[in-house]
Amino acid sequence: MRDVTEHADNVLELPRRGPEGDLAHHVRLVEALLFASAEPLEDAVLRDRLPPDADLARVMECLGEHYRGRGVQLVRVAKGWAFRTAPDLTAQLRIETPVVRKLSRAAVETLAIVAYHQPVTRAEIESIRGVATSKGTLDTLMEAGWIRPGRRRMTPGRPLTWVTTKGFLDHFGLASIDELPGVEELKAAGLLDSRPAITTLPGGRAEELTGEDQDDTDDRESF
Amino acid sequence: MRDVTEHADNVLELPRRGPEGDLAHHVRLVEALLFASAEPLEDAVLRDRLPPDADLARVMECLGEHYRGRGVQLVRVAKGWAFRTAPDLTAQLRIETPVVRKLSRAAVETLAIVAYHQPVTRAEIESIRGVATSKGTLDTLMEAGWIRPGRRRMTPGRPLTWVTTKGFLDHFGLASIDELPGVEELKAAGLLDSRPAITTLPGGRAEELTGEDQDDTDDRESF
Amino acid sequence: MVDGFEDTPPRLEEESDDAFILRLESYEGPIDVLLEQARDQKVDLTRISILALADQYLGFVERARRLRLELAADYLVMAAWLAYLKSRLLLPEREDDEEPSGEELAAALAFQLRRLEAMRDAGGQLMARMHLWRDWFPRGAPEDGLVVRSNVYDVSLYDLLKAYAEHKRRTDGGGALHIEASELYSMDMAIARLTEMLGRIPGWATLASLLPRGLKDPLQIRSSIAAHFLASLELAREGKLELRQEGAFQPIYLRRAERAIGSEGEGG
Repeated sequence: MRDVTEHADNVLELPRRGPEGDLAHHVRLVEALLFASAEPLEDAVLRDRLPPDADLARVMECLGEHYRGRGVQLVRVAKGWAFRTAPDLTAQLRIETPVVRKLSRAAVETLAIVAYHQPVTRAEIESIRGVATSKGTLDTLMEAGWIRPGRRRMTPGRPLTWVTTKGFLDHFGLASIDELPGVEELKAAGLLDSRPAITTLPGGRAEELTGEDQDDTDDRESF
Repeated sequence: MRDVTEHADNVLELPRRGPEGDLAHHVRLVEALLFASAEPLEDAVLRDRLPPDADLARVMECLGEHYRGRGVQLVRVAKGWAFRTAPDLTAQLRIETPVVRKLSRAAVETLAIVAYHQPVTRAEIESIRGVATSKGTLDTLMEAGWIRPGRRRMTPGRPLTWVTTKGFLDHFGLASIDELPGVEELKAAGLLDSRPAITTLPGGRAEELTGEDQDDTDDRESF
Repeated sequence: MVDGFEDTPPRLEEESDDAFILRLESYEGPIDVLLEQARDQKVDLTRISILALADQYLGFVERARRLRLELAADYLVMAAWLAYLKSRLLLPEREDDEEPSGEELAAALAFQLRRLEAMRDAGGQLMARMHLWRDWFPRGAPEDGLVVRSNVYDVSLYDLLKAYAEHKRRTDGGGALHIEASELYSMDMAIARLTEMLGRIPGWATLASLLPRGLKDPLQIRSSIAAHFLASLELAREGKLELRQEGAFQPIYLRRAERAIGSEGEGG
């Protein structure tokens, strides 16, 4: 039951001075580094982050010891170190899920048109988009569980219409189709604006980087 | 010096039978799950992976205790649980981060209003700020993944409301919107009333502001 | 400001009585001005004097107009409303009056200011919190497959709305090219401004000192410098002003051309 505001207390619990305090600190640092890193980290990289007199072998031994038998393990991969979930658990935890893929631009647009114009026939989708819609696009959206065939339109040829599903609402966190912003609302939110290319010119400043958010509070003093 | 192949030994060190053995096993499972995920996992998700009789509160308590004071911490965010690096180590981690741009004053103010007054309509945001919301502000906040459209208000014009997302809670390390700084005091002081303060005023700006509500509707024809 | 992000606004050193006016361009509206003036009363927002506030605001609008700055209609509407409020506060209440009383109106305004102030503080506190990716970090190498993912495709609501908006823009645009009104400073504006200002300045002034204050967008700032420089050349060519510069990259001085002082004869 940790809370973000509690971290200061936690830190105090470890000895901060003397060789043991240093070791504990180095272990924490390496632990955080390996946790947050996207790649395994080599000894040289870790050594680089520790003071010159730190004993890396000792640090890794302590850290490995700490994770011994837990759900996460410290492992040596290639020439580096990384955390991995314990292999004996993966079988138990893994749920077969296909790799997450990006939806094509055409498919996202088709989905949006079905959402906004439903019930809508394929011919109507094509006329709205101004391009032919490949059969595959609707199939993809149907496989994803986002659209399904609706009633047939009572017009010559009785074409099939398409509507969105409950799965669609769930995925996009909508309670009903009615919650999709209308065109005026999209405009008001700025989504219909073509941002003028000129504002994207480099402003000649680089201070928009991380850490600048604190300035928000500074600015307030000028009131 | 741990190696992936060693896991079988490690596992045996914990008792595998009896209530304590179960608890230790559940802690390992949850630890592995949370470690594997970059995003917070909700209680329901964790419970799904545990046997029906498992005591999730107890499991989380054990796990939090184990990570107390370490380089990685168990935290309650966005209605779920996650591991995060200990904040006191950040300066020493020097981790490559995506470039974060500074939000404009208008955007910060708008975000605060959506967070504290949600669900809130654009007209209400404008009445609180006393200015028209510049195009692109809501768009920017939505693109950042911090706000999304909520239900429509059941008032004339059925205006769309805006609410904050789980990504917002995650980004700012909040367990829920009840944890927003000072939210209780603001509520008690009546300052979270979203109605226009000057609705009753003759002549002036009040009419312009409330009149906006009706504008939010005109786009429904596209459905 | 177009995309909701901004560069650091230039700080203004001036703290004169006219500080409000100098900052005019960075105000977002009359409520902004009122809030700042209320803060300047250095008292709790629940105890500000609405009457004093109304006076300050009316004085501000008066001074700003004397400097012939173009005030947005919003500022004038608020001024008119505050003048009305002031009269309601000063005149005795009429029995048969069905309109809200002056006190009620004043209370509503005070509430509006306190609420806005509260939201600004809340925004500040929010931004002062720990930010993910800045103050702490999530797992850098998440292991997909262990975590529940009910969907195959990674599409957010924003992606969906953006796609529809882009489609709308493409089709409803009717193929015509829309060019957004530019926010850049034009030379015509600069000429009008310089002419106006030089009329009031008797001696030499640097070009830099004549540039408009309170611009935030760096692009806008640069365009205003360029526009004013071009405007000064144009005005000099027309014989309406004189230019002086000590050397390359030195400040450019200018003053209005009058035959009386024109005989001192500096080169351009």
